[in-house]
Amino acid sequence: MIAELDVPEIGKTAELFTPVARIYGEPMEHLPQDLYIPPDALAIMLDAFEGPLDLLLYLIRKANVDILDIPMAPLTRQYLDYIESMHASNLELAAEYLVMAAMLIEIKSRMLLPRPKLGEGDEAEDPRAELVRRLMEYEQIKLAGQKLNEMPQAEREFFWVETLIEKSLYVRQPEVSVDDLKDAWMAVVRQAGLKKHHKIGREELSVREHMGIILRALQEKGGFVQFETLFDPEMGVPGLVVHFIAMLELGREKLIEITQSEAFQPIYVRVHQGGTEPDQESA
Amino acid sequence: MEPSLIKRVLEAALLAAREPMTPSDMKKMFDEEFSSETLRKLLDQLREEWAERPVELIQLASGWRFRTRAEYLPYIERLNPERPPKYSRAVLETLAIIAYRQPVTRGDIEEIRGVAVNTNVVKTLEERGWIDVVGHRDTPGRPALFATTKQFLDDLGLRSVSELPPLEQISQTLELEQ
Amino acid sequence: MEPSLIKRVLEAALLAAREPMTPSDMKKMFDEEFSSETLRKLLDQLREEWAERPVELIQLASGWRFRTRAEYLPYIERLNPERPPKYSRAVLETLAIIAYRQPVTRGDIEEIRGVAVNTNVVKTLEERGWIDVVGHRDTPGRPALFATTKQFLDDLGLRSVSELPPLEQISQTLELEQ
Repeated sequence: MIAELDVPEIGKTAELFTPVARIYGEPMEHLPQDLYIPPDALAIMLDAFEGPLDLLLYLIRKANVDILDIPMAPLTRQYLDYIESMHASNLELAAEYLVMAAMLIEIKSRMLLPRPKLGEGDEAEDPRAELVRRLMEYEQIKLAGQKLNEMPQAEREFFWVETLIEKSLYVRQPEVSVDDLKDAWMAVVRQAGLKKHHKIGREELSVREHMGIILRALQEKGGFVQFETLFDPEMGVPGLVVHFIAMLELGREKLIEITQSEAFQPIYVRVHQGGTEPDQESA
Repeated sequence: MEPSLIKRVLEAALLAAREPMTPSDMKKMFDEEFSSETLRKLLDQLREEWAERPVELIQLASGWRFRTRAEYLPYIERLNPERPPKYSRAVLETLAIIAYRQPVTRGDIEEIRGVAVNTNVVKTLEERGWIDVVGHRDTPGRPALFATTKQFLDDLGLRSVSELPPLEQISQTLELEQ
Repeated sequence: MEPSLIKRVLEAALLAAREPMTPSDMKKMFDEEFSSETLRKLLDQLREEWAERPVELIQLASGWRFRTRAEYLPYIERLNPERPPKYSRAVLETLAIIAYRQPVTRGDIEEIRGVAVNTNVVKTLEERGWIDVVGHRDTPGRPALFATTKQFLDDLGLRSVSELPPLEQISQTLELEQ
């Protein structure tokens, strides 16, 4: 430890004891002036301190003494001066300050007594140890609180990005599954008792799809085309056959007309009675 | 102050804004004065810079704000899914009839369902792009013939209508039920 | 789905997010499954892409979120003079004790600070959503145990309590304050 401590008599002012401490090896002759705070500043001071530990820490730090080797006498004296003047100024003093005063006096008096030897090797516990531990822990937390305050904080030092979501821009469409469709169809069939549909097979369904494809193609091409143009070799043989059956079915249902002026002449397909425009609205 | 820095400040503020920002809000952030034209030019540049990004800078009645582009909303929607809307029975049955019996007229649908077809039902399906008019039947009134579209197949994950559950299977199920 | 599209979707969602997004939120937006590593890689790429821009993607206790960079504060703060209050030393010290020593009881806090804990101090922190009761100590009176919340870490831009600044080594003698 670097500080040498001289415990002065109680009641002497700070100037009377020398050296107070050694700072970095240099003896310290006087406690700094600012250890003394004028009474009129007390109200402000009391607000400024977060409690007795804070006040003690202030006194110790201002005096620049080793926290592990606190000069108990001057510290206690200073502390008592403080709360005495606070009391005198009729300031409401938290009970903690008085408890601390009692503790300081107790430590100081214990230090005046010879320390009892414990077992061999064991060093006698310094009466100040507990106070020092608490002071150090408090100081750590005090500094941590300051650091927390300095950290960038959301909506204070930085801001969250939040772009606009306009829900109306996205209308969610109902989803329909193949099973929904099957169920709906079964319901229709059940209600209508349309037994005749039971015989309609898989191929028939392809035919019906191709009927739609032909009508759509016919419509896109102006309602009147050459037979061949409705067939796409890419459909493959089964596709072409279904397509052809669909064509015949459309003829049978009188949805299209298939015409040929004479043998070996081009075959034409047109929308039935193709006078009118096929895409005219009808609802 | 560099125009590029002004632009970055505007960008940061607009990205973090909870409400549309007015030009006078924006000017408040800077010591120096600059004209509304200058500000406007910077905002236009900013909008350009964001043209290829998933959010866009837009001008609303009450000011400027970054907005998530509509094409990303379907993904974001999944984070807080609302109950998916459902089609009514009338819509589903009409769709089923068009799918299984195409091409059909409105009259065909009414005959099979035994009730009149509401115009809205057909319109719903047309607007969804699932059915369209592929021709007209040569009967009085030349009624429109409806069929399902390629969009319908895509949306249901089908390659062709023939991939719908075959009707035999349906009728068997029906017979078993009876 | 193209990784570049996944990245754009993530970007759009993160820019629009009202709170930090967890990896499982992010995965919810896509049909396909992908590993946490893939996701992490995409997020790292995104962070890279934004490295030179005025907002940054950061990882917080409860997920990922974009925030404005600190250097834009002087401009943006002029928009809204009303911002979270500066806390008193009593609040800050209480917060520090809870943050560094959690979980702690009110008695622990009083022990360290050497003064009674004002109810308002705890209430202030609770209302801010920065601390909450995580249990009770099994001692007479079963005092409540306080700990910091994810919200606290999020608001400070941290992933975990271990990212808090380390407690200072207390010097035995303080350097002379000039």
